[in-house]
Amino acid sequence: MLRIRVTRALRDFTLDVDIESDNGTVVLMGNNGSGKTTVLNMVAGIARPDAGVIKVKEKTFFDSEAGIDVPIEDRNVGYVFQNYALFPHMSVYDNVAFGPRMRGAPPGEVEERVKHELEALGMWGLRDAKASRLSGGQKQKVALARCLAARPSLLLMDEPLSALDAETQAWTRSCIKQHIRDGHMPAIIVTHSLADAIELGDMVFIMDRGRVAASGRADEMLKNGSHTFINSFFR
Amino acid sequence: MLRIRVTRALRDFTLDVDIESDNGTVVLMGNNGSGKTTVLNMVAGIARPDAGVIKVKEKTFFDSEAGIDVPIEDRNVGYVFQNYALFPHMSVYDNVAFGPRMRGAPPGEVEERVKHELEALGMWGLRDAKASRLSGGQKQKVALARCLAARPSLLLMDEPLSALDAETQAWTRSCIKQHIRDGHMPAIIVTHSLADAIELGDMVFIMDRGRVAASGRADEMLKNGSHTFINSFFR
Amino acid sequence: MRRTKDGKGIQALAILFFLLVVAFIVLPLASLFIKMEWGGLQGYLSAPLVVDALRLSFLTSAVSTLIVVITGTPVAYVNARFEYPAKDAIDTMIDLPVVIPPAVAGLALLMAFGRRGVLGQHLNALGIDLAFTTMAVIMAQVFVSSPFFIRQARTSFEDVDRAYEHAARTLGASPLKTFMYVTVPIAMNGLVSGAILSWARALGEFGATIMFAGNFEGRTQTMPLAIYTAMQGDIDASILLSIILVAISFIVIVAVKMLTRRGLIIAQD
Amino acid sequence: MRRTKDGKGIQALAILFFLLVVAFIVLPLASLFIKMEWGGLQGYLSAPLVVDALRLSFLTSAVSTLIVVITGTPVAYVNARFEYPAKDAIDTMIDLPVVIPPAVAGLALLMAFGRRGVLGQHLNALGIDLAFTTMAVIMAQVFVSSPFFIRQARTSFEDVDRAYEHAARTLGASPLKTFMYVTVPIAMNGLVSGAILSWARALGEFGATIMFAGNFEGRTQTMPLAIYTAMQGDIDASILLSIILVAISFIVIVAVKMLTRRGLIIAQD
Amino acid sequence: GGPSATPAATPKADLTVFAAASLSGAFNETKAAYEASHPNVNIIYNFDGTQSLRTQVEQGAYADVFASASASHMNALKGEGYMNNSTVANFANNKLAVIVPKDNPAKIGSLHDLANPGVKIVMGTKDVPVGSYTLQILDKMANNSSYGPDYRSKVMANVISQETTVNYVVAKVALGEADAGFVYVSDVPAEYRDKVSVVAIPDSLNVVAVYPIGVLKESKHPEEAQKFIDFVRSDEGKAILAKYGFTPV
Ligand SMILES: Nc1ncnc2c1ncn2[C@@H]1O[C@H](COP(=O)(O)OP(=O)(O)OP(=O)(O)O)[C@@H](O)[C@H]1O
Ligand SMILES: Nc1ncnc2c1ncn2[C@@H]1O[C@H](COP(=O)(O)OP(=O)(O)OP(=O)(O)O)[C@@H](O)[C@H]1O
Ligand code: MOO
Ligand SMILES: [Mg+2]
Ligand SMILES: [Mg+2]
Repeated sequence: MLRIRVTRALRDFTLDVDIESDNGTVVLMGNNGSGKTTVLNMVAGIARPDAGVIKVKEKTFFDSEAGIDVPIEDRNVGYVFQNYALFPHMSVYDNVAFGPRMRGAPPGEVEERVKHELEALGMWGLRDAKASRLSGGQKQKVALARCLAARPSLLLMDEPLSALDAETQAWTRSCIKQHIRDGHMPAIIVTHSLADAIELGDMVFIMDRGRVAASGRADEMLKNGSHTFINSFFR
Repeated sequence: MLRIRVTRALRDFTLDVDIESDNGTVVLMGNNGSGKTTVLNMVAGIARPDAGVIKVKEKTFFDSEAGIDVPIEDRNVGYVFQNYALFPHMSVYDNVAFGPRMRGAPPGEVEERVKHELEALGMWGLRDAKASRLSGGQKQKVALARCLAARPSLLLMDEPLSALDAETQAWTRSCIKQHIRDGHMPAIIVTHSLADAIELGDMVFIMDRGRVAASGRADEMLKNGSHTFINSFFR
Repeated sequence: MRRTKDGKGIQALAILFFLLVVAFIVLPLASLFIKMEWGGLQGYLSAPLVVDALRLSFLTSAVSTLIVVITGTPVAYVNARFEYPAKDAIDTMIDLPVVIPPAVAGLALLMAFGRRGVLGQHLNALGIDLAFTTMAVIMAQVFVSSPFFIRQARTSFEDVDRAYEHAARTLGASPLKTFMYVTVPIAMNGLVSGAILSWARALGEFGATIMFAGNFEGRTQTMPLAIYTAMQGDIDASILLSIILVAISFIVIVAVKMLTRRGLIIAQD
Repeated sequence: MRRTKDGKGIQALAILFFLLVVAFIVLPLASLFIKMEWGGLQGYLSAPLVVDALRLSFLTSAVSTLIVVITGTPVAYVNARFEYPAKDAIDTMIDLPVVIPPAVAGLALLMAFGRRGVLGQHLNALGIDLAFTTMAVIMAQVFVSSPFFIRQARTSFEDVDRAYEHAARTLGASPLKTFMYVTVPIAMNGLVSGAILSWARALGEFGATIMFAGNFEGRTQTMPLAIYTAMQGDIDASILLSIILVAISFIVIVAVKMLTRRGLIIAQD
Repeated sequence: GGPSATPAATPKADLTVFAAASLSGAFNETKAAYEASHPNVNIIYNFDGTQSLRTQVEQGAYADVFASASASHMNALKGEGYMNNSTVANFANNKLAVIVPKDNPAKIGSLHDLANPGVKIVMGTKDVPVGSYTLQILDKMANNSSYGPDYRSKVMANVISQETTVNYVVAKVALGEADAGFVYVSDVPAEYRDKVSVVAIPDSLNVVAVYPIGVLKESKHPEEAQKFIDFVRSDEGKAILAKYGFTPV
């Protein structure tokens, strides 16, 4: 269902990962700077591997040997960026409507989808606010809504709940879970939160300096003591 | 030691808070968009209250009636911004050295302080990297180091650990605690993390739509059940 | 600006410089008005020569600005975003028309597009004559004014964070749509500003026009040429024409700025 | 640029426009070279007239660019960051020198600073004569070229996120130091680009200079004046002088761009 | 197409006349008069400095008539084969005068005063026709006993600017920024009489600036072109030229 085998020379080390997962949601964890965001960027098509293969479901996004490199917009991924990357010149509404509009949804459906996503996250009241004039957590919610409203066939989320208050975090986590289940969407979620990993993850991969240091089924991996990285949550 | 009584009309509601604390570290919690960042901005001098008083230790930063409004740079606050605001054109080193240099520290001391803070956070090896070319968590560490290297007399931290991996979080939390204790610095820390609040907070204030909804000593506040906001952590 | 110890001196200096620059620019403009003999104004404003020249000036400068913006935008974007061999050299070529004295620019255009020109002789064989037509006025204006737009647009595009473009692409926008709906709006501030300067330069263009397009009333005699021709007989007339040109330009530019601010420019925060 | 369905057409169009613009600018420049008779080059390069004019041109344009940058930067910053009454009007005044045909700009300068001028008569009473001096050359250049720098600088300052300035202030930087170490470096890309354009415009300046400073060898005869003077007698000579001017400017601009890129401009990401 | 035998049937012929800038006042009046009596002709002027017009012709500009402010540029065009040489004739003479601002700050009462130290003089460059005539006049004066051999160098030492067009000489004197300037008599029309005073240069020291006119070889309307030239040289045309300070011939 998901196969990422890529290498790329970074400034401080070489990224060389092999991620394979047959079912559900992949959670990427690991130290700061270990390469998690870079992996997501490669899957999205924003960063280009030096070599390797990226396959999602039956679709090959990238294959250096076959010379395949599907353009970003044809990969149909939904990406919640670590720094949100909300369009600063647009309102909250237009940010969330951007994806449906670009993918040619009829106006009625655009509005419906935007409303649905913004209401779910309690942001419908702020739909006319400029995206640059929001609090940190509000921005993150808009980024999530924007991603989900585009109805992607693969979800990429880079610490999507890090700026949310506890209540919203819990609620949003269950929203995401439901989206993934309803849409039968594969998803890759980067997080530093054990709660996210436990709630959302089917497979967990732990990265360290550009390599996968450990991996396994979420429930097994996340038992105390299975890996030093996981241990750090319990110290 | 710390007195913040300010009002200011925001886009969606009026901020009207009264925060008083005699000892140690104040933790600000609350829903997204409730006004936490705005309060920090007012204390730093970046946002201006419509009316009110801000006093830290014996110093009056702002007093609308007395017409006092101390310029930002004379308040000597250290501020970890929610979005870091690292100088994008400078190296990690120069970012961290900026404060000491501006405050006129001799070159030897500048280097010493920069090295000390960066080493504590494991970022000395990346000192020559451009600040814009770091991972999210690395940026947050640099923002922390930059704040601490300036030796401020008041610490303002806006979700300072949100992008850090679990291990770094724990370690950095203890670093901050030590800085506060050693420097007898008052501090205001905004966080969505119960762990931060428990570890760092002496007083906790919970904000809701621009008002203080609850407050009290940290150990008392943070017992399960004392406030609906706190309850949300345990659901 | 809040006041600090060194802040005060610096603030004073900044204000001083500000006033100096404004005074230095406003004083000569004002002198035109002060020293003018206003007698003929009424007559000039309705004289066919002046009306023709004004119409031609605003028409040609509008068209040339449109051409500069449409064709210059891709150039600016390519130079902002892509690397290719000799990019510095090509980027600098684009600036060179600014350095050439306008009459020489007009001569260069004649040598390129005139009837005996490097390219013009072939066009002529096809029955196309460019020199000494209204088209030539526009070409001269495009030649001298394009660097001002392209240079500013390039900087503005460079300053647009690619993260926004990447986000747009993941949301299904093609490169073109990304450019139109994300890159251009974010760079709009600079694009408008470059377009205004480029338009102003086209409007004030004289030397290249008179050489390449000639000084034909109604066809190539723009306001600057009319001003020059009037100078032959009557300095006052030419100053009066200049004042008309400056006054109308002033109104147009202020209007563009106000409209832009309302609709387009993103708020800083 | 990666390829997509509509991407291909658009890419082709962008490349076409790019080539068109480059060709349109390069062809006239190249025609000067093609049609030139190269015989006299050696002689001209060492002729005292040419050497004097080159020296004067580079000296005055360097000084005027320095003045424009130093005094224009505060103006650009004030207009980028502060609101005050009639800001649009004043901001537009600053643009107006671009619209005025240069010879009229020279007249306006004479009317302001000449010995009969609005201000000049008082200076004259103090024994200060500005017109027809090298100082007048510089003033004419500052007048016509300052809008190009100020406008670009303003946009670049506007685009600097205030969060960086606030961060610098919390770290103890005064407003001035914040400006110097944070705002200016982040805006550097645009500032350099504006300075280059402004310098180029000063270097190519003719009409205002000859009107306000006169045409006097060694004192006010810059390259463009030498080129126009030569043009009256010997077109070939004036073309040759133009080529010399263009070639040297080309080298200077490319060099500035390369140096800037190495040291100053922030990398996009 | 060429001229037709039945003028009434021909459409209006556009006659393109390239004329020296100094002729713009006079020729605009000529046009009005000519078109009134020749309804089948539409005159289109291109006024610029003679040198620019010559360059334009050399670079392929189309014109029917060329009216030059100097014999040398006309001769060059003849030599290069652009003119129908047999049609070229002088139609006007011009001469030079010295103008001073109305309030005459340097107190110039006669040509002698131009040599006083500190007088600010403007003139054309040696290559612009008005400048070369000025130099010829100064040479004559230097050879004249009442001015003396060092007159020329004293005047030249007073020159503050050498203009590339005579317009700029007039402008600077009219504004009072220069004390005196050498210009054509035709440059001082009625409009300027309240700004400048004229110090005449006696004919014995003056020069004759000749204005030749002619039809271009490639003219599509050679007959109309010739008729226009004839009109310029007719009594009516001469009267107009005289009004603007030229000496018609
Ligand atoms: N723009 C850039 N240019 C060069 N190097 C970069 C850039 N961004 C990140 N890096 C480096 O690449 C490596 C991987 O970064 P990446 O952003 O993928 O880490 P991450 O695992 O997402 O970390 P975090 O948890 O802090 O977000 C790090 O060493 C980082 O310093
Ligand atoms: N630049 C801005 N312009 C206008 N309104 C703003 C701006 N930034 C934030 N706001 C609004 O002000 C209110 C308070 O925002 P603030 O950033 O202080 O919230 P916060 O408590 O820090 O939230 P978070 O936990 O999401 O960071 C919110 O309603 C927000 O939408
Ligand atoms: O050709 Mo002229 O009439 O000397 O300017
Ligand atoms: Mg990351
Ligand atoms: Mg906040």
